[in-house]
Parts: sequence; structure tokens; C-alpha cells
Amino acid sequence: MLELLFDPSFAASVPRFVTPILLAALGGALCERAGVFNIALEGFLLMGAFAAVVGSYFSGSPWLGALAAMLGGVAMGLVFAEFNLRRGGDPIVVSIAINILAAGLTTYLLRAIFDAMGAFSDPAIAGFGPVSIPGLGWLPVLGPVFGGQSPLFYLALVAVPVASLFFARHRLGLRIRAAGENPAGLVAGGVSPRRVRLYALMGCGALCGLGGAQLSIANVNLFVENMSAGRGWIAVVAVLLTRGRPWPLLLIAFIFGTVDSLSFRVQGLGMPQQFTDMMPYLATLAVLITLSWWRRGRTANGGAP
Amino acid sequence: QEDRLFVYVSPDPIGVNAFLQMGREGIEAAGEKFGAEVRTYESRTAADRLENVNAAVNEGADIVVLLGFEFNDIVRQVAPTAPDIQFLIVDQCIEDRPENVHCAVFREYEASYLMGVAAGMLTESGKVGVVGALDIPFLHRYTDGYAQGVKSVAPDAAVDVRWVGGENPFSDPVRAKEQALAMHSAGSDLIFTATSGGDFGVFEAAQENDFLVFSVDINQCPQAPGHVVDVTLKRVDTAMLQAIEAILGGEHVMMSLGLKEGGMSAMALEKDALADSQCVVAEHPEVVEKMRSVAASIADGSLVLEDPMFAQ
Amino acid sequence: MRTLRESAVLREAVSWGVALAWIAGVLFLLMALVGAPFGEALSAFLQNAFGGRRLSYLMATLSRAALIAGMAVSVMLSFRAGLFNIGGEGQLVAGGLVAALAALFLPGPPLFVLGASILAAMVAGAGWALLAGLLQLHLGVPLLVGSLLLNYPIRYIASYLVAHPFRDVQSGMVQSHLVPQATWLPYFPGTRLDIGILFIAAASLFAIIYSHFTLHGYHARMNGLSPAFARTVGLPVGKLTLQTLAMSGAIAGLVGAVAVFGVHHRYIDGMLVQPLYAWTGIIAVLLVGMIPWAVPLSGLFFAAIQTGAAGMERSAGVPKEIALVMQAVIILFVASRVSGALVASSERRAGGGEGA
Amino acid sequence: MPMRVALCGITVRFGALTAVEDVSLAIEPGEVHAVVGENGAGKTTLMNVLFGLVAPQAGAIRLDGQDRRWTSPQDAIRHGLGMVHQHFMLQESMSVLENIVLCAEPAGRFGLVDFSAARSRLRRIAEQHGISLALDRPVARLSVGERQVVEVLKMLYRQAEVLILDEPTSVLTPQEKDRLFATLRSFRTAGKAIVLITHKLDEVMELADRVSVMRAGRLVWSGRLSQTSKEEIARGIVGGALPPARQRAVRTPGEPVLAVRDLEVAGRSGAVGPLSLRVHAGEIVGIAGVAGNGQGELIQAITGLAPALSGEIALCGRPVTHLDVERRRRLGMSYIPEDRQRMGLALGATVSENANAGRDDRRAFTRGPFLDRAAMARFASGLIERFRIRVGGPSALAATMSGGNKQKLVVGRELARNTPLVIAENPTWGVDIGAIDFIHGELMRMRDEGHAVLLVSTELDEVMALSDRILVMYAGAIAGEVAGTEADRETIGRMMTSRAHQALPEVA
Ligand SMILES: Nc1ncnc2c1ncn2[C@@H]1O[C@H](COP(=O)(O)OP(=O)(O)OP(=O)(O)O)[C@@H](O)[C@H]1O
Ligand SMILES: Nc1ncnc2c1ncn2[C@@H]1O[C@H](COP(=O)(O)OP(=O)(O)OP(=O)(O)O)[C@@H](O)[C@H]1O
Ligand SMILES: [Mg+2]
Ligand SMILES: [Mg+2]
Repeated sequence: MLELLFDPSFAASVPRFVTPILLAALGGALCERAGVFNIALEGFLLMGAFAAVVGSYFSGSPWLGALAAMLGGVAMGLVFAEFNLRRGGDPIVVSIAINILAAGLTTYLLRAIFDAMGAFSDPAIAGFGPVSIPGLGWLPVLGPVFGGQSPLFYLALVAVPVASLFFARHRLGLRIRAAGENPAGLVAGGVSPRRVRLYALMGCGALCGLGGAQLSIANVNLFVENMSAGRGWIAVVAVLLTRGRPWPLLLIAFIFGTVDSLSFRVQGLGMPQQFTDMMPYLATLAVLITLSWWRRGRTANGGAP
Repeated sequence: QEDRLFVYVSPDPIGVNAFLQMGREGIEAAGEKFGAEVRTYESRTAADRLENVNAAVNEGADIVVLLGFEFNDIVRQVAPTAPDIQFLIVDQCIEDRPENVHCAVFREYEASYLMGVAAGMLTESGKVGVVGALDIPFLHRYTDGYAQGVKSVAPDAAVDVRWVGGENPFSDPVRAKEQALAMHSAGSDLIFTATSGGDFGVFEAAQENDFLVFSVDINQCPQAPGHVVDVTLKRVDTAMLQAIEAILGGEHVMMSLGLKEGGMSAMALEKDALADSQCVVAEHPEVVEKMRSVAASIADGSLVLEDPMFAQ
Repeated sequence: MRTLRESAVLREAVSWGVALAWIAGVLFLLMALVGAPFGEALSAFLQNAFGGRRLSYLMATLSRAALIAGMAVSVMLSFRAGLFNIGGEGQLVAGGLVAALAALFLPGPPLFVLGASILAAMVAGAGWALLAGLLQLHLGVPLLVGSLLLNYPIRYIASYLVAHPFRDVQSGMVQSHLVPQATWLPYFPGTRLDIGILFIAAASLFAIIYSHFTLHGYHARMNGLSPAFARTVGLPVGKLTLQTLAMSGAIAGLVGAVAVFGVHHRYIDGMLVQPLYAWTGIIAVLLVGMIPWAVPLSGLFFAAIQTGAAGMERSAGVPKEIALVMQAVIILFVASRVSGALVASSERRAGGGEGA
Repeated sequence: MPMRVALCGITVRFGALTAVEDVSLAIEPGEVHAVVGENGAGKTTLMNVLFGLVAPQAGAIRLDGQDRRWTSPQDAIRHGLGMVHQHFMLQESMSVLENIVLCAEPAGRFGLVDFSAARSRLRRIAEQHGISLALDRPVARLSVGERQVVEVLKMLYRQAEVLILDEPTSVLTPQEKDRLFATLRSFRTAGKAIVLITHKLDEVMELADRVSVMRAGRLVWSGRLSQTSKEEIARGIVGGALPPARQRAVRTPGEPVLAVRDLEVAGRSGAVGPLSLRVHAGEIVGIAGVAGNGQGELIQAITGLAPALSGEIALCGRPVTHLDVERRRRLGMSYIPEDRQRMGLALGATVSENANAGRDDRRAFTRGPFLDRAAMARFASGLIERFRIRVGGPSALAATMSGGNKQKLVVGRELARNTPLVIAENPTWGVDIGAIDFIHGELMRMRDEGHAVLLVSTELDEVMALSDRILVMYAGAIAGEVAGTEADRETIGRMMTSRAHQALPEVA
């Protein structure tokens, strides 16, 4: 039975679940820390997935596809900034509108550019192949997890410490944190929080774009309308859970990815699909509760907070 | 200049759904043939469906074609209030139908059964898989039909039944691909996919890991040449044309379409098209032979299959 | 003073004009892109949002508006109390599911069954909301996260229940059996609009009165504006939280029941989730800055653009994706315009205080 | 390079309210320019104009004879202006160092902040001015006084030539104040211009070279300190005669109203306590001490805002240790919190809504479950009148009131409850002299009417002026008790700071 769960492809599949969520969540973290309540990650991700296919199809290079994806994400970030930061629209309303916009726009452009209804799959879409990391092959579990994945996975992994360093040490990172915590302090220091938030939104767009690229030119090589399929929302949940801190985000993304990947396999044991679909959310809830119990236990035992 | 209006209401966004696309082709053909203006109303949600049917009535359509059993309740509500309007509901017949409600149903499980037969004959690992978009009764016509077909030729073979699920089950090639990969690495060497937009992902998985798949609705073999064994064919367009003709002729239509009527089929049964279909089954004459003989016995009634949709 | 006010009104009017011009401009561009006739599309939009034979489209808009406004009112109660309850969807599903099952299994005269089922739905909605509240108060899971996460289990539980134990097998769908016909909410005479909207109107009225005129509503709002303040002046913060959540959840449950008894007459998998009633409710509340009396109107606005866009798609040859883009564009411009107006009016109110 | 700043004919309006009207003012290098005036006189607004935070409706800013227009504080900062704001502009989650460099980060490769360069520069500055503060502590754990030091350091770090300090001393201990003043003097010697906003005339007399007095948005007097006197300034501020000095009536304390025994509370740095104290009816017990020595935790435990780890609290003879805030207040407790912005008021609500929150006599402003808005407004108007709160009316938003008026609203609301016990935490923080006198008078009146008053203040003068008994807190414990009549600065100062300089962590 265990073999059925942890079949040979299990370990290798986890990163494919993790990468889009992690990238999008890191983007969301930028916004969260900057005090922009951006729950449009779903729309950003979708636009990124679409732009990746466009870029890759016309250039023949997955890297240019990824670049196009980042630009697509940034474009959505700019729309967000225009309507939230400049015109003062409520961020949640703007987010929902952007999710709708992305769904409509990608479908429309799919038809306009590729003359395709709902889906576009073509050998000319160059996808990311697996990157082999020498010396990892022989490792039992880590080998398949960390070897032979798409380059975007490694990028996402590297992005975690980079983001952590960025918030701790980079001038923009510092300002982003200030914009989220006490923007009046920035104003008093002569820095416009709005400008800082604009940068955060653009960074968020770029990262979500890469997440979308992982979906459409790494996990598969095609675009289907609405193919982000709720992953942006999972990223939103992860961001809210961790309040945008990069290392905990990595943990949550891995829990989510692992459980999700596992839930596919649990179906093979006969558990109804409705329950396997529930698993990642319940696992997250369980982790949350455990963490807060643990934290509470520590403070109650007189430890300094 | 056109004095007739046909309205086609889809239960879901048409998008990548080959079945719904075929419905649109059918209504357009009918419009052309009978000189009617044709409109397509796409629904996204249960509430949209009701609104769209009401709108069709409101616009004074002559024939409203509803694709899918999702419209049962709605037709029951609306049809009596609009006696001049003819409703054709495809995929299910409601009981005690009013005079202006017509129906055409497909017996998808018959064609799926044939896929199962082929899978059972071709499997080397003794294990085959089937993945559906979502665990809904309608898709059991595919999954259960397939499983029965497998068992009929390989009683010891195991059938792994799984679903895409998630937030967007009918349009998630990423999850569908993962599910196919997981099934393949759990031992299945032939996988039947009925996942709508997810099919593309399953095809990719098959090409990358070199296993064989079956698919549904239209000839999808060219999508992944050398990896698609066979597909079930569902002739919504011709069925719609026939039904509309009969309705216009004043009949109270109730059609059930399976292998016998030619409403359902498989590439293996298409004597003319098989050679150019790029389907793998063409390379296995003994499988084609068997499938044709099973199809014949289903058609002549010597083999009776239960509709899995009403199982449980 | 008078000229000041007049010029403010004028400024407001002008800026609305500019926003409308923007919307029109962007839409015109979109229409030109897909080659749809702009004027026809526009009239189709309005016609399909508010017109139709015997106003049937207006009825469709109202029917949708009822559910959206109901969810908006539910969310508003939470938000005004500073409770970021975005679990309305779960509470709605819990309500709808329990309403349908209760109506199927409760014995007794139809009116009693209807009443008891609605009550049960409200209790279920309240219970699901309370669960998120308890998670926050006792297990340290922030309400925002907890309420959001709780949407998923109930959605899948409901899906499982109507896919397996309580499925109407003959229908071939993932749905429960029809509730007894005698419990269906009647239509307004001569229309296809059920009287469910009256329930929602009552709930809205309750919420408006509650928010503006009751002690509890006042306390909840103080808690919403500053939890530290509320604690300091001795408001029972924990109790307020739970009571407000329960109220909010009960209204969401009521909306679920109205959808069952008024519209679908059974619980169909996804019928409360796919139309995004809960999310639309949230943005309807935020659009008008949580001003109670404006919330139902905002719900009507969103319903109108949804039915209008759907109608435009049906009759003017505008593809569905363009209809989607159009909705987004309208929401974006109107959202920023309304927020601007709210800020301006609150500034005026604050500034004008001295002179009054 | 020394710089002359002039404000010419500045006018600022907020809606119908004119906050600053036609004010002209010159700020000379090498001078300390004190700006005084009642709460709401427009001091902060005027300085916000100078600093680019508020755009004036009329008037100009002139630097060395050249007209300037600020589009944001960034312009002002670039031109050498620095401001310490009345309400701190700090990031609680960040360390002291991060706060100081924020917005003026010395960036190295890839825009990474060169913290070590900043650290060594700060160490030099701190040594130069005799300031000590641990740079790596998160600001959330600093006391208000320490936060003030961070704000000053921030300005020093930016090498501002014109320094604006908006009520910098209102939260400092005498020692901290002396140190700040020494720093300011060294600035003056270095030729910098300093604007000091304060409500304490002693400080003006001590440090200022030039004084400007504002009243109701207008500049009523401006000139050299030597040309005026303390009394004259005070008369200028209140616009009339000064209130007579207060006489303390002799009174024997009655029953204990508040009794605290062996109380322990979790604190920012380790547990506070065990503490025991009593407050009797008809007496004011003052708690003196450097901010951050456990006073906050003690008050939180007494009010019920934080749980007690152990020990007992009794109110009017009833144990209340396990009761919530609401029940304690009903039993007879009122509380004037130190933090009026967050705890004292809901800034987004109206004056009336703030005034009526936490009232026990709900019957008086409700009918069944419904509110009697008119009664609420009447009550708020009563407070506005009685406590001379300068605000548009009951329906104005609390956020638009000036700091002093906010404080008066909080004090008014709490005192109007007329409870046996009143807890006042820095009740005159940032309040003008007229209002200080008024609030002190009200607290004395409460005492004279037989209420028990527990006064916590970092302001030694205030504690000494009001208290019948003084408890001194140090390091989470009560370091000593002095009778009010026998109190002198020396004794108390020794108790609260004897080892305080050791407690302040060195510069990291
Ligand atoms: N943003 C604002 N909107 C409306 N009115 C304001 C605003 N800011 C300040 N005011 C009003 O302007 C007047 C001057 O306020 P200001 O803060 O300058 O007073 P101040 O002299 O600094 O008082 P304090 O000594 O209490 O700090 C007050 O009446 C205040 O209520
Ligand atoms: N290297 C950088 N990378 C990304 N963003 C930056 C960088 N440098 C500055 N910014 C951002 O640009 C915005 C404004 O840039 P601007 O050039 O006006 O500031 P600055 O002059 O660099 O700041 P300072 O006040 O320290 O002189 C700031 O909000 C800042 O966050
Ligand atoms: Mg001030
Ligand atoms: Mg610069």
C-alpha cells in the first residue's frame, strides 16, 4: 500500500506542485509586506501562464517565454497599481476585477493570437526541460525531489533566501516593510509609500509570471483557459498564513505540494475524490493549529516572546 | 429574412469541451439546413442556465436545444409556460415529458466499454487506468463502462479509477498530467482519459513516459501520434440534425443513441477512416476485430450493458 | 458655503463623467477589436439588465441581486465589526446544504418544514462562522485565514454528501432530491421572481437598523475601528466577535436557504460556489465602503452588470471573454470612482463639522 | 552651512477650519526657537508645512532668501530639514538601527544596505552627544522615552541643519531631558537652527533664544526670550489671566479602594513584580519612575487588559483578579490610558461615539436595544463644554482633533463616570498649560470628593504636585515610598535612577 502512495514518481512530482505556488506566494509576500492586500495572484498567474506560451511560441526559447511571462505579470501589477494606488480603489475589489480581467483577456488573446478556442497546444511551444544536477542522482528521496526539475524550481528555491535577505538587508526591502507597517514613517522620511508599493506590485507580477510559466511551459507545454485553476488562491492562503515571511512560505508551499501530490495517490486507495481534494486545506489548518499551540506553549512557559 | 430562431444553450463554457463544440456545430448545421437564425448561449453556473433558458424563451426561439442533464429541472419548470416553443434536451430524457419537450440520449458507456476491451487485450502489466475530470455520475458512463470492458476480456486485470478534481477540474491539464503520471508509475500501462481540457496534459504524459491512452468525443489520435490507441466518438452534431428535423416534422422525439444507431462509435469501428486516423489501434488488427465483434453483439442486443449513471 | 457645496457636487459630477467616459472609451475599443456594434451592444446590455418581455430580465437581475445583496449584508456585519470573515462561501454552502436536507427529511406540514429548514440553515451558517471564530479565539488561527480555509472542507463535504449518500440518482447529476413542492417559495404573481428577495430585504433592513441604531451594532463598530480601544473601555470583545460572526453566518445561511427554496429547489453541487455569490458580496460591500444603506444597492449594481453582460453576450454577438473583460473594466473604474467619492465626502463631513 | 529659514504668511485650512492663519516666522541659525501655544493652536500644522507634509493654502517657505515649494518631505529633507514628530513615526517590528537608516540607507552593492557603515557612523554621533542605546533592539520593546531617542538619532544621522522637534520632552525623564537639551545646545553651538515645540515653559526659559506664541491659528507674539517673561508668555498662550495656584486641602484617606497583593505580570523583559500597593478613598497615589520599569504592566494587570501571573487584586473590597475589563469597570474603575491614539479613542469614530463608549448607564442613551443618538450627542456636547474641548461638535471625527483635545476627551469621558477608582496614566501628555491645569484640577476634585486616584506619570513635577503618597518603581518592583508632603526631587530621583544608568544598554 505504501508503494502505491510513494511510487517512484511521487518525489519527483512534488516540486511541480510546489513551484508555481511558491513563486506566486513569494510575489504575494512582496505585496503583503508592502501593505498591499493583493489577492489577485490567480489573475497574475494566469496572465503569466499565457504570456509564457506566447513568448515561447514566437521565440522558440523557454527563457524568452519566462521573460514574457514576467512582463505579463508586471503588466497586471501595473493595472493593479493604477486602480488601487493611484485611483484609490479598494484592493479586494480591484483584485477580483483583475482576476476576471485575466480570465477574459487570456481567452480573448488566445483566439486573437492563435485562433484557438479554449486551449492551445503546439510543438512550437518550447518548454523547460529537466535540469540535471550532477551528484544528486544517488540520493534516495532528495535525489528525485531536487534533481531533474525545471530551472524555475531551482529559481524558486533560490528566491527564498534571496527574498529573506532582501527584506532584511535591501533598501527597497526595508522600505517595503515600512510601507506595510507604518507608511507614515516613510512619508516623514520623504519616501512615497505609493512608489514603494508600485515596485512591490511589479515584483509580485514578475514572480507570479514565472509561476505561470512553470505551469504552462514546464509542467505542461500548452495553454488552457483558466489553467491557473485556483493555485493563485492557494498562494494567497500561504501568504496570509505566513504574513509574507519567505522561509515559512517555503514550508507551507512544500506541505501543500506534498499533500496535494499525495492526495492524487490516495485516490488510488479508494478514498473519494471529494475528500482527497480537501486534504491540502485540512493539512494546512492542522499545521496552523499545531504551530499556534506550540508558540503558545512556549510563551506560557515564561520564555521571552 | 430568416423566420426561425434556434437557440443552443450550453451547460458550461464551451471552451475546450469537444462535446459542447460539436453541439454548436450541430446547431449551426441545422440552422443552415432549415433556414433558421442560430444563437449560442454559454452558461457558467446553475443560475446562468436558468437565465439563459428564460432568455431563449423570451427571445421567442422556435427550438431551444439544451445540451446536458443539467437542464432537467429547468425544462420541467419552463416548458409548460411556453407551449409554442420546442425544447430538445440532449443527454437525458425526463419522465412525463410535456408535448414540447424532446430528448436525445447517448449511451457513452457502450463505446467506453469498447475502449476497455482494447485496453484489456493490450495491457502487459495487468493494470490499466482511467481518469475522469470529476467524480460525477455522468463521467461514470466513461469510467465504469471502460472498467467493465476491461474485465470482460481480462478478468484479473486491475482498473485504477481516479479523478482530476481541484478547483477547475474540467480545465486543468497540469493536474490531469500529474494524475496520469501517478497512475502510470503505479503500474497502469493504458490510461483512458475523460478530462476535457485536461486531456492535453494526459497526452503529454503519455508522450514523455511512453505509454498508451484512450480518449473521447472526437478523433484525438493526431494530438499525440503513436500514443492514442483509440477514441470514443459521440455524434452530437448528426443526432441534433436528425432530432431537429423530426421535431420540425411534428414528431414527439425521443432518441437513444448508441453503437446500434451510430450515435456512438469508436475509431476502430470506422472502416473508412481508421487507416488515416493515426490511432494506434490500427496497428492491432486482432484488437480491431474483437472490438468490432463486441460492438456487433451490443448492437444486436445479445450483450446488454447497464447504464452506470444510474448505478449506486 | 452654498457655492462650496455646489462646486463639490459639480466636481463630483464631472469626475463621474470622466469615469464613465473612460469606461465607454475602453469598451468602445474592445468592441471595435472584436467587430461588435457598440451601440447595439450597449442597448443589449441595458435591455438585458433591466428590460425584457414583462421585465423578465429585470426579474433575473433582481433574483441574482437578492443572493448577492444577502451575502453582502452578511459580510458587512462582520467587516464593520473589524472581523475579516471571508468565509461567507462556506457559511452559504452550509446553509444551502442543511436547508435542502432538512426539507427532505423533516416531517410535518409544508409551512413548518419550510420555516424549520430555513432556521436550520441559519443555524448551520452561524455554526460554520462560529467555528472560524473559535479557531481564532482559542487556537490562534487568524480569522482571515481560518474563515478562508474553512470554505474548502464544507464545499467538498457538501459535494460528497450529494454525490453519494443523498444523491438524486435518477437525475444523473450531483444533486440532492427536489425538496417538496409545497415548500417552494412562490413567485410574485405574473413573474418568475420568487419571494426570496423579501427575506433578503428583511435581512438588509435588519442589518441597516442593527448597524445604525442598536447598541450592539455601535459596540461592534467600535471594535471594528479599534480593537484596543474596545478592550480598554471594557466592551466584551470576545463575545462581540462570536455574536457578530454568528449573525453574519446566519444571514449567509439564510441566503443559502433562499437559493434552495426560491431558485433551485434542491442542493446542486457547486450551485452556491460557482456563481461567486460570496465574493461578489464582499466586493459589493467594499465598493461602498461598508455604508449599510448602500450595500443592497451595490449588490444590485453587481447583479446588473452580470446579467447585462450575459445578455450582451447572448444578443449582440459579443464573445463571452469580451463580456468578462467588460465587467472587469466597469468594476475597476467604478470602484476607484466610488472610493474617491467616499474619501471626499468623509473629508467634507470632517471639515464641515466646525461650521455646522 | 548654517541656514536661515523663513515662513511667510502661511495659511492652512482643513475644510471650514482655519488651522493656521497668516503666520510669518523666522528661524535663525544658532538659535533655539520655541513655539508655544494651546492645544490645537496650529503649531504642528505650521511645522508640517515647513517640513512638506502639509501644503499651505497661502504663503511661502524661504530658505536663505529663496522661495521654495515642497512637493514632499523628501524635498525638505534634501534641503537639510529634520523633524521629530509629535506622534512617533517608527516601525515597531524593525530594530533601532533599521529605523534610523530607513529612507536614508547607505546602499552598497545591489542596493544592499551597508549596516556596518551606518553602525560606526551612529556610534560616533552617539558618543559625540553622549547618547546610549542598543542599536539591535526591536523598537517594539523600547519605552516611549527610548523611542524618542531613536527619533532624535534619526535626525542626527541625516545631518539636518534645521531641526524641528514637536513636543520632544513630554515623555522624557528629567535625566533624558537634560541629555537631550545638552545635545540641542551642542547643535546650537554648531550653528544649526532648532525649533522646539513644547508646553513646558520652564524648558522654554531654560533653552530658548527666541519664542513664538500661537493662539487659534494666529501668531500672537514673536521675539527674543530676553524681551519677555514666563508670565507674559503664559498669558499670551491662554489669552488672558493665569489661573491661581492650586491649594491642596488636607484630607484623611478613607477605606482602601484598590488593594494589590503580590501581583506578578509578564513583562517586556521578564516578569514584573511581585508588587503590593493600596489606594484609599480620597487620596492620590502617584507612581513615579522611568518609563519601562513595569508601570505599564502593573496598570494593565489592574485594569484587566493583561492577565496576572499570580497575586490578588481587590476593588472596593471585591476580588477582581479573574474578572474581565468590563466587570472591573462596572465595579468602579475608570482608566485614562497613556496611548490616546490607540487605546483611548477610536479615531475613525465620531466624538460622540467615543464619548459614549464604555458608559455604565446604558439606560440613559438607549431605548431597549436601540441607541438614542440625541441623548448620546447631548452627553458628548456636555463633555465638550465641561472640559472645553476644541472640536467642531459631537459629530466630528475624533481623528481631526489636536493631541491635547483628544486627551481632554479621554479624560472627560473617564472622569464623567464618577467611579470610586480612577487610574490615570500620563494624563497630561502633550497637553497645553491651560489643559494641564484643568486636568490636574479635575483629578484633585475627584480626590477631594473621596475618589481614589492612582496616577502614573513619568513627569516628576506632576507626580509631586498631585500625590498624597508617591511610590517609585524601578526594574519591575517598588523601590520606595515617599509621602507627598515630604517629597523632593533629590530623593525620588535617586530612587528612580540610582542604578538607571547601568540599566541603559550601551551602544552596540
Ligand atoms: N488633517 C486634519 N484635518 C482636519 N483638521 C485638522 C487636521 N489636522 C489638524 N487639524 C486641526 O487643526 C488645528 C491645529 O492642529 P495642530 O495639530 O496644528 O495643533 P497643535 O498646536 O499642534 O496642538 P497640540 O499642542 O495639541 O499638538 C486643530 O484644531 C486640529 O483639530
Ligand atoms: N536600487 C534600487 N532598487 C530598487 N528601488 C530603488 C532603488 N533605489 C531607490 N529605489 C526606490 O525608488 C524610490 C524613489 O527613488 P529616488 O531616486 O527618488 O530615491 P533616492 O533618491 O534613491 O532615495 P534617498 O532619499 O535615499 O536619496 C524609492 O522609493 C526607493 O524605494
Ligand atoms: Mg501638535
Ligand atoms: Mg537620492
